[in-house]
Amino acid sequence: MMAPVLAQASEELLTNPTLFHYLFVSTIMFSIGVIGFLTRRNMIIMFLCTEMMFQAAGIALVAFSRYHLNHSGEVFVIFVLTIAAAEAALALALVVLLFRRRESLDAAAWAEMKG
Amino acid sequence: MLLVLVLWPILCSLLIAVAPARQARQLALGGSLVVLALTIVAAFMFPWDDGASYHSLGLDAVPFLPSLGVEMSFGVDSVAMWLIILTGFLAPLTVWGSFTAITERVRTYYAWLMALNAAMFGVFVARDIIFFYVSFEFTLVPLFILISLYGSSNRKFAAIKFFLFTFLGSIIALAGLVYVAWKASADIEGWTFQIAALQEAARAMTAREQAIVMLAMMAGFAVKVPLFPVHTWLPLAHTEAPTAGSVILAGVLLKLGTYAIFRFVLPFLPIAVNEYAPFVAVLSIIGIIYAGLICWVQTDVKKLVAYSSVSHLGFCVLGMFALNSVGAAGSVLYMINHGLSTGALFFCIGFMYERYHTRSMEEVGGLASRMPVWSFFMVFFTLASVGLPGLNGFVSEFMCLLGAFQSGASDIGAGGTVGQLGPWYAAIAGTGMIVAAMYLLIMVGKVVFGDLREPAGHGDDHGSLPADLTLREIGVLTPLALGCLILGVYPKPVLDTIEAPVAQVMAQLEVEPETMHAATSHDTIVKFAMQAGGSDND
Amino acid sequence: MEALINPILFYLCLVIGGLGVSLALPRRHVSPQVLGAMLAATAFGAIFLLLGLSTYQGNPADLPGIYFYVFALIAIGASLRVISHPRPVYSALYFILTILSSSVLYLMLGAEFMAFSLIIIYAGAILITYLFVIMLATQAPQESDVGALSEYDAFSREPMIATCLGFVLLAVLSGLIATGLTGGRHHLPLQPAAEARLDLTNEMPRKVIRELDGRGFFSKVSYDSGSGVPFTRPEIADIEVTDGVLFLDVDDPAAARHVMLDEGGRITEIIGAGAPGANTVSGDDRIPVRIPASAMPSNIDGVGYALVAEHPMALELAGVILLMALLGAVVLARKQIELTEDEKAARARTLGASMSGGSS
Amino acid sequence: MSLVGAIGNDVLTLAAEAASTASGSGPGWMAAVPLLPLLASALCGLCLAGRIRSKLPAAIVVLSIAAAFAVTLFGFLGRADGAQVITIFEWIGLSWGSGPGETLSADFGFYMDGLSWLWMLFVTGLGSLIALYASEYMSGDKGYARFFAAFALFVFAMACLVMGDNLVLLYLGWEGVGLCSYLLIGYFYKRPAAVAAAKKAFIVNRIGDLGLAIGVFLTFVTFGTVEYDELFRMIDEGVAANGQPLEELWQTWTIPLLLMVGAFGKSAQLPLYVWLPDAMEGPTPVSALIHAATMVTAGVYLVARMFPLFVYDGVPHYALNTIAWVGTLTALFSATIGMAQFDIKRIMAYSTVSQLGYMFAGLGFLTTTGAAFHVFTHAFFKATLFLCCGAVMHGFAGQLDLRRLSGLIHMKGWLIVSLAMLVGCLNLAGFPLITAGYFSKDMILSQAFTTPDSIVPYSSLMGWILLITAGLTAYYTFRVFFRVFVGPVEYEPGDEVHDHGHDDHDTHDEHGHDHGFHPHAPGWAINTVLAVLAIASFAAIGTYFVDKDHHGWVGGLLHDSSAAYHAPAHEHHAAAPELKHGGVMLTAADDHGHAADEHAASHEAGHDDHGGAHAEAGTLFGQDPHAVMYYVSAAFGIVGIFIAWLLHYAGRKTAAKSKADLLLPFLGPIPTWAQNKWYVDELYDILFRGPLWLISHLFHIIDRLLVDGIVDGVGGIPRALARSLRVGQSGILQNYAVGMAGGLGVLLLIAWILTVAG
Repeated sequence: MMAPVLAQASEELLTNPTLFHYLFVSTIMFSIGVIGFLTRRNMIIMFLCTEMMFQAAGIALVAFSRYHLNHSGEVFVIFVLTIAAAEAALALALVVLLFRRRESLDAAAWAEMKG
Repeated sequence: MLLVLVLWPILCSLLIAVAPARQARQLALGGSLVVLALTIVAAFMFPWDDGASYHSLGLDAVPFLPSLGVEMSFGVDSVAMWLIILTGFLAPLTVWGSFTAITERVRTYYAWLMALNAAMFGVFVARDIIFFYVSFEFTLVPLFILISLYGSSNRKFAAIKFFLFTFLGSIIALAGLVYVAWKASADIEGWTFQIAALQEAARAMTAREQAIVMLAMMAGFAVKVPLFPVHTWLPLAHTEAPTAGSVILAGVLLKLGTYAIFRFVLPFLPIAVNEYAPFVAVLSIIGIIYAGLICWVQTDVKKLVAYSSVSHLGFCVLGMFALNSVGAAGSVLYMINHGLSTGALFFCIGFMYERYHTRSMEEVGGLASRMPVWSFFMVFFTLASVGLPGLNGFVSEFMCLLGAFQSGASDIGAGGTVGQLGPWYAAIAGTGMIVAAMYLLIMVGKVVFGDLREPAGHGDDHGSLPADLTLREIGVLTPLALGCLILGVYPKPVLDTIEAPVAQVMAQLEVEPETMHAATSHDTIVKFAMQAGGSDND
Repeated sequence: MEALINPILFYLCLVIGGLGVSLALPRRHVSPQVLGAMLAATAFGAIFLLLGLSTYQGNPADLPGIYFYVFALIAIGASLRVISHPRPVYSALYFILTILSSSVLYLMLGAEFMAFSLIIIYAGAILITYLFVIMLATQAPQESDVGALSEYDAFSREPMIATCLGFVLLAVLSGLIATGLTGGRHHLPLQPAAEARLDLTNEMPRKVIRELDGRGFFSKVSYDSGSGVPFTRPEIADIEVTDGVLFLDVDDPAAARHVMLDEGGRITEIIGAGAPGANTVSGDDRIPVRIPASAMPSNIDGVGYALVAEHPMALELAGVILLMALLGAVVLARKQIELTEDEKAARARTLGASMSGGSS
Repeated sequence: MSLVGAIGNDVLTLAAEAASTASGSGPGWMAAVPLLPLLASALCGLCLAGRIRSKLPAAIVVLSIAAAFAVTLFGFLGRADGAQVITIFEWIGLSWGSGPGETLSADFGFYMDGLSWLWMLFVTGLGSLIALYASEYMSGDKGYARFFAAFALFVFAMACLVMGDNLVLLYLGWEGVGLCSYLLIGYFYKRPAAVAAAKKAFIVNRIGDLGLAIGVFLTFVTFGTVEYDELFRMIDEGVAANGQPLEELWQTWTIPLLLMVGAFGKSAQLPLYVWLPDAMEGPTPVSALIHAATMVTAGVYLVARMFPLFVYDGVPHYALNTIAWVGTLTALFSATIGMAQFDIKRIMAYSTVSQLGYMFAGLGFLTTTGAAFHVFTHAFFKATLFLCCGAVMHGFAGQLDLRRLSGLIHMKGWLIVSLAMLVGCLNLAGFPLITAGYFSKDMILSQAFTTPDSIVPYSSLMGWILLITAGLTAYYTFRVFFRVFVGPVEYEPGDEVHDHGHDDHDTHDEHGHDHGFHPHAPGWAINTVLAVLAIASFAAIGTYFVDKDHHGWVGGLLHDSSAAYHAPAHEHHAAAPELKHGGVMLTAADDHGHAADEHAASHEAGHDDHGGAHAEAGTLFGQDPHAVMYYVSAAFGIVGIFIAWLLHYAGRKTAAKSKADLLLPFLGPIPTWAQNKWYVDELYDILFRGPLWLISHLFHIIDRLLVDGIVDGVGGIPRALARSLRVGQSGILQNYAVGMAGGLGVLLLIAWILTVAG
């Protein structure tokens, strides 16, 4: 019973933000994620930043879903969550592995691909 | 029938690939003999009286991607038929000739050899450019593998260079062909890749378009031929390739280039061809003399013959760009003749190499006393290659030069014809005859005659091989020698039958530029495309 | 774009915001993080203020919902802190804050299910994993400097370039969204979420039936709403749900209609009741009945339906991906080579040597 | 070679069929003339493959060539007047229209007129004799069958050359004889000199062949045909219409010049003569047949055959003048070399070149009869000379140095050889009255003085040069004879005991090495052939005195052929009645090669006013050259012989030394130069071979470095590009991410700009 009530409330109180508002929030979050990914050296933070970009995408998806009045966007967020979870599992396993090898979380410690 | 001709070698190839390695040789020989038989059957089915038009000898086309208008359509005229006969003729010989040379990875070898045959047949029977181009390019794959697996010391580099060089050229040629196809498909729904439709479209193009398309096509086909500045892959590939690879390379693969020029460049782009014929001719003349002179300083016999191929095909291209019947017929004849004589020379060198494991004229020489039979064949084919009258090389070389001479000489006398070249071209190219005599006789003089010279440790011991040729090797060379002789003494069957298609192509070259622009050939394109689409019915 | 926000001001704010973000990132020596944070906050606040003002067109009712701005700013602020906090643990915690505020935004968008699952999955599961790994993969601090940061946490790589890039991306993206996607419409109001769900009723008649059954819709006996006189309900042969309307198929429509009117809409509300000859006009002997609000599909219904009915393949694939990730994580985390301590030491020495050799 | 046999049989049947269906124009069985030798060649090939070591190949070849001779003789006796065209089968045929000149047709067919009959008679006749000689000469050699296969093939090719009814078939024969020459010169393939000589012969010939080929092309392009029949008809029509074969001028001189180059190559004239002396590396029968009697005269044949192109309306243009000069100079030049040589076979080779020069000079002086007659007589006596040299070589294990042999006539079994040699030498030296060579040379010499300068400029100057050359010829000829065949008996064996492999019958044991060496006197076959040839050399005089109307039998034959010289029409105001003579011929066929004693009597109708022409023509000592020449040339010949006698016979005690050596100090370096052939080979090396060799190497380097370098360079571009891009590949994850994000930004920016713009 909680959800419909909240939904109702949100509809009544907060109809004003347009799609653009949400997309703008999403964009800012995404850009911050990009900045973080590019600039932080800790691999875990970098992954956190990718999660943040996922999150930004999620906001946009849900906003579009609402705008178009169907649920596909939300479904996509579920998939994004799935991927995020899978990524967290794998990436963190990798981080642990790498950390074991070099005793460091610095992304620059792994520059074997240098041409 | 033509489909069978293409499919059978593929089938053989697959069979060899899965059969036990012990039986690969027998299978390959049997399969290639069937190829020969099929070729002969096709030759008998072919209506030689009507050599100028295309006959499918059975199934016309197999739809492939109907939505894109792509279908494998078949058809040969007498020129293609002769080249098919040449290919089929060489097929068992190449297999038989490699029995002792190839002892490892036998299955791979013969399987790819058969696949190569299929690809070559594909080129000659194709009546649409997709099928043509796929076959044209597919020839690279088997040869690449043959060279890179079974070649000599520098085989990897040679294979890669051969592949990339010719591939790059063909890609450019494809661009030209596709441009024409695009033009041809402008007024119909979907696409057409039929050569007949494309021809109409190409002929309707402006002079400028034709020039660009010709440049693109020549970029691909000239590399294959190979014409002067883009020939350097050939000596390397020849030197490194196994014997059968060299034979097929010289025998048929180089002809794909000249055949494609004959089939596409000449009838498609009459304005550009007429405009740039002197330029191409100059390139081929440079090739004739330049490659000939380079031959002179070679010490590697195989490289020498490879360079001589460059020189010889210069005559072929020269004849073709004489743009008259004599030149073109000579050129077509040259394709067949060069395939026989140079292919045989490569066989001879291969047999020598199997015994001495060197191709250097410094190390081996005077073999006449050690290998008289081999020497006989070597001298015979060398003389055929020199263009001695009575052997095959002469007629075609003579006609190519005569064609170049006649070309554009109609003001001189009754024997002159249309064309853009002239006596000077033939006169300068003719010096190539002298150069050819020089280097080939020097080679024979060193290798065959003179004092016996053998590399150290190679006295009478050639492994399992006797000093002179075995019956098998004689059996490989004899049909080639017979072919050389018959075509030299009596080339009339070939000349008679290629007269009509050559005349047709020549007639297509004589279109006036003004009339070409005036006539909108869109209707014809549509007509052709519709015919092509509905060709299953007829 | 002009209709939404003044571009010059917008870009000016972006520049300031960018400057603030770049200052807020951890740096080696002097790290004016507070200043940067303030700058960034000012800039983003100004942008949102401008956005809000642009939406305001004189009608106070049009003032944007305050919750959106509050939580949007919280989300952005927290995400800024994620990338600027030198300690990974705090970063992760701030990320949880980001997620929480985003889930509020989800709620405002009517995606209740996603909002809660986001909190459960992200904040509850994934981020906890992150925290574990952060704990696991941090060198044990020495006694002497407990508060010391790792070298790779203490300062960031090329913060200016990264920030520039990020804000250029931001400017371009938002410009593109503002200009391109609006297609001339400056306001993209979000419709009431309930409208979307009417068609879903077609797909889930059982829910409607269950709800109606709970109200005694299918009982044989009913009673008059006014007098309380019981009477027999007509037997319903069949029902059909079409776009939020329930059609009843009865033997005697007139009688049934009468009965249902008598009930006074307690159980069902006949659409178009009172209109004379409502059902004769249509010539339809079915009775259209409004579906009760409680029987309308909820957000979860919608998401579930979309997930299962519209994207089953993707769902399967997601499952496979998760399984693969599971296996992958197992394989990766497994210890590859069993080494004795001595061997490890030797290996570590050679590794160190090769690293120092490689880095030079 | 078995294949050759099979083909030969096929062709023979084909020919037989063709012959049975041949319509009218000539007997199809003439095909046997070329095809019998071809068949023989194929059979020899079979013998070679079958490793038959008997004399079977020789028998086959001798019989087949003799049969070909018989067929030729039979056909000759039964020939019709004028030219006969015999088509055997179609060889090359291609047409691209129906108009004139739009068909290239070259049949395997024969064009038989006096010229071809004459040539075929001595080719097959001499061929069978020399084959017989070779059957003994070559006996015991390992390559016996190979030799005869090539020998018979040569006769086939020569027959194609001479009998062919079109220029392409002539070209086939032309190259074919070149091939056989190549194979036979290089017969002793283990000897590097032989291989080199063979190569040289072929390549130098190829230079001439190119000229010929282009000449053929130009002929075809100009006239639209390569068949003699039609060609001559068109030339005659052209001459009738324009006064020259063509309206345009440049081809009228270009075609003959090109053909001339071909003729010079094959007949070893001045710039291209260098191969012939070297060709003596081949077995002597080959030298006799190919390099003296037949093949080298192909050039003369070509010019004579295409004579209507060289002379129109009785006036030669400068191709023929060039021929005259080149012939004259070649005669002198090679005579000077011949004087200084010591190898008797080489002397004979230079004399051949010299005599060929005479023939060309004869052609240049418009006496085709003289040239052909000289060809004819020369064929016999030069064959005799060569075969004698061969016998000497055979008997003395390859010894040919005249300083190491002497007095052969006194040795047992060498009488016939010596006498035959004497006959040959007398002929070559032009000993008066009793030798055919005297008459044939005379015919040319007197014509040199007869021909007016207005027709052939400076002809008398050339005549004097040729006269002097005749003296030189007599000198060096008899130098050989006096040094080798008479005088004190002395000999040294050569070094080729093994090459001939004297392992047959009884002579084997007698031949040791230097010690205990006994000369191997020639057997019956050699002696018979020499005797027959010597007699034939004399008998050839007879042909000079038959058919007086045309100055000898040869003249009679040529009168019937394309080589007939037509006197200038403008000098004969009575040309009109001559038009009907022979139908196509403008003026009466005649030679100016008159002999003095028949001078007054033998002129045919329409030439009665030749007095005027002769007044214009040159004189010698104020007399009619024809009359005077007998004495003058006899004098030169006898003086030459006398000097030879003086220097090389009189008082000579040893083989190595003679009085001629006393003269050496007075001559300075000239004898050395002459002995070294005036360094022409070296000059050619420097002028042609060297630069060409350098260019070849240059090209090779260019090909490897520049052309291939560009190719590899193009291939290297991606590599270089990759190397420069490699810098960006830092391996650091975030740098890649920057690229990604930046790329995304740029893409979006573009999209935005496009959106705003659109």
